[in-house]
Amino acid sequence: MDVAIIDYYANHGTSFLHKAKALWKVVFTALVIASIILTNEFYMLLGIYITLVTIAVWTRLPVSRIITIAAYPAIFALIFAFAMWNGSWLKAGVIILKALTAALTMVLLIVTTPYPDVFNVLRPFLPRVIAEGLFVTYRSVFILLELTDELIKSLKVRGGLTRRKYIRNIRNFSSGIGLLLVKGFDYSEKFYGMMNVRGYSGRITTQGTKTSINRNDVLAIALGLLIFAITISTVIEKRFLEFGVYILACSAIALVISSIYQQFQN
Amino acid sequence: MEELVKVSNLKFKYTDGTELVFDGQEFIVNKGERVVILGPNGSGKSTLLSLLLGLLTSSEGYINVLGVNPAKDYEKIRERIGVLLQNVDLQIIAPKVSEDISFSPRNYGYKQEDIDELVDDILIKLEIEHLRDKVPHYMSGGEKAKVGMAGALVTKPELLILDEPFEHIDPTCRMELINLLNSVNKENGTAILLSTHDMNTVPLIADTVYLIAEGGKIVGKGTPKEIFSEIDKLSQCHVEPPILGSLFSELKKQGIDLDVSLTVEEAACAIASEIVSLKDKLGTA
Amino acid sequence: MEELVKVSNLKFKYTDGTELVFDGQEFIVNKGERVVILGPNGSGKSTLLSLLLGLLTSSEGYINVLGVNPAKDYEKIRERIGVLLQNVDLQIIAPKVSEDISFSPRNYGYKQEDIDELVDDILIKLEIEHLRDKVPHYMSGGEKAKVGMAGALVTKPELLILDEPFEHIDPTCRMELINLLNSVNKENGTAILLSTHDMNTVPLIADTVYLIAEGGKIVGKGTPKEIFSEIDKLSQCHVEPPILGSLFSELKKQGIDLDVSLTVEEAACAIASEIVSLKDKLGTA
Amino acid sequence: MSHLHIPDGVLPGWLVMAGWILTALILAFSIYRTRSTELKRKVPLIGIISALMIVCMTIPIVPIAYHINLSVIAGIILGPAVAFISIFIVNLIIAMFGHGGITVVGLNTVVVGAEAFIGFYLFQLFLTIMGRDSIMWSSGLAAVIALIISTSILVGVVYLSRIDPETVIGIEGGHPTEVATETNIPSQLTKGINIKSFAKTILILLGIGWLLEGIITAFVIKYVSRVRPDLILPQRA
Ligand SMILES: Nc1ncnc2c1ncn2[C@@H]1O[C@H](COP(=O)(O)OP(=O)(O)OP(=O)(O)O)[C@@H](O)[C@H]1O
Ligand SMILES: Nc1ncnc2c1ncn2[C@@H]1O[C@H](COP(=O)(O)OP(=O)(O)OP(=O)(O)O)[C@@H](O)[C@H]1O
Ligand SMILES: [Mg+2]
Ligand SMILES: [Mg+2]
Repeated sequence: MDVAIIDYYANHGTSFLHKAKALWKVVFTALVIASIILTNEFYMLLGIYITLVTIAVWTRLPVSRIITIAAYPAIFALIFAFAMWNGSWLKAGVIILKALTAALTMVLLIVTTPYPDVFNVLRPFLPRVIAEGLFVTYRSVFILLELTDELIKSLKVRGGLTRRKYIRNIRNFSSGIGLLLVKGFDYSEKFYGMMNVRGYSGRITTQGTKTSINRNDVLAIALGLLIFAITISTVIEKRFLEFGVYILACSAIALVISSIYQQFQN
Repeated sequence: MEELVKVSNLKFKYTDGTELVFDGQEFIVNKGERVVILGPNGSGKSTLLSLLLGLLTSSEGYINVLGVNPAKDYEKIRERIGVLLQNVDLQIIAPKVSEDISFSPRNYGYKQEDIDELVDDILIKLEIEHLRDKVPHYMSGGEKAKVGMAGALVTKPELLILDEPFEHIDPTCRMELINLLNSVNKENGTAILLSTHDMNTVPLIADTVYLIAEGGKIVGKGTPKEIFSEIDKLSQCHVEPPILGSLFSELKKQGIDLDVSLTVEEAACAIASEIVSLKDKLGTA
Repeated sequence: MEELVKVSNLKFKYTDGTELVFDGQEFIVNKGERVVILGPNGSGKSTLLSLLLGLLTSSEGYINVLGVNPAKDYEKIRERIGVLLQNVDLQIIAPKVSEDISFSPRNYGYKQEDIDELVDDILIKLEIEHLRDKVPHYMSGGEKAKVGMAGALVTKPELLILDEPFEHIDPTCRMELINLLNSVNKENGTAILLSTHDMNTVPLIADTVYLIAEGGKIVGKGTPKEIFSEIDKLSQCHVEPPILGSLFSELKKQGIDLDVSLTVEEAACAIASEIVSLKDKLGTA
Repeated sequence: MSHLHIPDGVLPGWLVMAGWILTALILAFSIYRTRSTELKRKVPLIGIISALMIVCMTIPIVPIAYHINLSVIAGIILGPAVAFISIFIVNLIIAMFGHGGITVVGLNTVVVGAEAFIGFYLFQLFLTIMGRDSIMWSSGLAAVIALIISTSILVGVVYLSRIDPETVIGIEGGHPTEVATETNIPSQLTKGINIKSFAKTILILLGIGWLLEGIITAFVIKYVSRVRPDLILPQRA
């Protein structure tokens, strides 16, 4: 989970998904997540996963990086799958794919949408402390990342992190975390004080101006609805699952074409 | 003259026991005045500014900012004050430059059109329109300082409070900021209160200088020239006079008594005219 | 002369694509030499120092520090290098001053008696014995700088690398640090490599100055006097000459051509002797 | 990885919902309780502790999934109520970053929140028993025990997921037979999680994590108590 890289992608991308409004991307995400929860079909999940990878290609961000970022929960899913092991590879595959697909959905949202925009959408549903907490946390993360970077440099040049001296290293590292905590606290306190000095009354970002829905928004919603519709139809009517192979094939073809096109563009 | 800020015999104690007492004389900022606070590390400059901003609450003494006690009623006056803190990073709040600059007016409930206009104005004024859509943590120190400044100036405050605004900033950028502050001061009559360690910029930006000694005591007040000619007081406060000040006092020691000038141009003029007049005399002699 | 540091045509690329190329000429620090790096914000000073400390790995070019490639073998030479990074706050790691100063020798596996002796020595040398049992968190900026310096000097390194050590520090304290560095340099023959924005201190601390332009290019090398007389190169790098440099070039413009001197005493002497000699002539004429 | 992030799609819907409801209730209670003690002043602390937890997750100590969690530190410094808010924030954010499931933020918050809760009270208990000088032992032990208990809760949650045979693990839909014929999964194999092997797996995997987290917690709390004791001890007020 490389927060800095993700944030950089979200803020520097140029794709249609970057340009779509946060609200509609959240709707897209919700639709896809709902689909993932509803279906238990390996081929369906694989189809969704491949579709998401295709969309990742469209974001014009480093796809392998995004997939790696989203692969993290697979490790936990693996543990669960292992615990549930009963000889069925397909079942283990379903568990892992569910985790992978859900994670990729979230990561797609977060690499194309600056985090504060996402939480601005959620804001109306959250109590004020949590909304403020989310925000101060976001800023604190970047303050801390910078401090951490410097701290690790200091530890290295002062011999605090030496190969093969594990106990010493853990000890020094813990001191470092303590230092981060104490320094970070001073910083957040100042930051929060400054918010109030600058007149904070609950509006950190601009309220989404009620502009009309644009092309990018429509595309995002359409994609979400498409995935949801296909999934729900297979859940309601099992016979549609016979088309599973075609769905899979379609998504695979889309992925190949998109990749080639993207390659061509570069 | 209207007093925007007045502090006398103010006391403050940090939780670890460090006590600061701002006494000795009153500390006053008048309407439209440019005031600089000088003092060594740890003398309490930042603490004093935090007290003025209602971020800390004094235990004793008199403090008045724009007619109210900031510890209680800062909210009433905050629209009239612009602030730039020592660590700019901690004051850029919103995730995008334009949103950050509009932070204060938005929270004060200005109308959207007015906000847009104010933001445009200030971006143009500071020549940072190209930064409009940037994300703060991807900007350089100098850029951040300018954005912070824009956020402080956007509501056209009567009083600008700046804590070491020139740190981290390379000399070229520093001159730009100084010129900017001076023009804001002249055009809008904004009073400026800032703290700094950089003696050499003081003559360029100060009408009045306050000298603070360790522990917070206010030991001197005057124009830059007055303050910088009291060498003993300065050294008592561990404050070194600016280089040109030292140069002139060194010259005086060597028997050459020129008018103290604190900017390069003035100083060069003073020295040159002395030499030229001597040469002239030599020529005529 | 023995070369402690040698860098040529070094390239480094940050993950976000920012590329720095330290070419133009070789960058060398000799044994016992005091080298200052000057350059505008973002020119790559800190990056270069990080490369020397093995904190970053260059993609191309030659780099050698004390006979090894720091990216690979920094552990072999770390005992011989003392470091003070830009943000002292995060370099003082332990919760007590004496513990922090003994941090490096402890990690290098020194014996406890030796450590105690080294710590005592350095505390005395820097005149900060009174800080021994303090908690660094509550110390003033100047005190922290000194403690950081003590931590860097405690193992008596051959090479001292300092990234903007004078930021945040008041002028008196700055002078103390400069004197300290100079005395360490003289007594132990420690080479000093530092970066700074503060032009006015450069003449006091530098044997050699390297000038870095945006992007990392090394555009100048010379003694302070040499570097500061190349006004056009300086302005190309957004580096302002120190005040006395500007004064002399201003005087030159007005037809008075004196030898450039960059310390107050020398400058005063130069000007005074000019005036006095004129007066003498006038007297004899 | 001293604690397990439940991923999406593993647990049945009713359990996931229960997690959300429980979290919502505890959050409401926490906010209600802390309102009196100046919640506003706590926001910077919440921010920094949450951020620290997130940042520590980005520093892998041992490659791959091993990272520390700091939930007990959060509990000790923030107190259980505020720590719960902070942990909710962390889980929400890391879920957005694809790090744990988004649907199971509720359950994950309950599990990690329990660590903070138990850690806080055990720490206070040990401190009173062993005295103020035992701050390292108290915090370290509190951390280890809290982690063991929270992991047991997790195992319990997973065990619960087997209770309703209709929704076995949510792996197959409502029509097991049809699914089975479609995808050729022999239906007798879909019995859900083997709780014993699950418990064994995570106990082995997490044991080292607990120890590491215990040691780090001890050192960090010791450090903070020496530099900013006010952040730790007057908390009970
Ligand atoms: N949060 C704090 N807790 C305890 N003591 C503090 C705190 N902040 C500052 N101090 C102490 O109060 C004194 C005044 O600090 P202050 O930051 O106001 O000085 P300053 O004049 O701004 O110094 P500088 O020039 O370094 O910015 C110093 O002795 C400092 O150590
Ligand atoms: N971690 C990083 N990731 C990406 N770019 C970076 C990073 N650190 C520095 N840079 C960029 O590299 C360039 C050189 O930075 P560096 O910090 O070395 O400059 P500097 O000369 O030390 O500047 P300053 O005088 O402000 O300290 C800058 O353009 C900066 O934005
Ligand atoms: Mg200050
Ligand atoms: Mg630097």
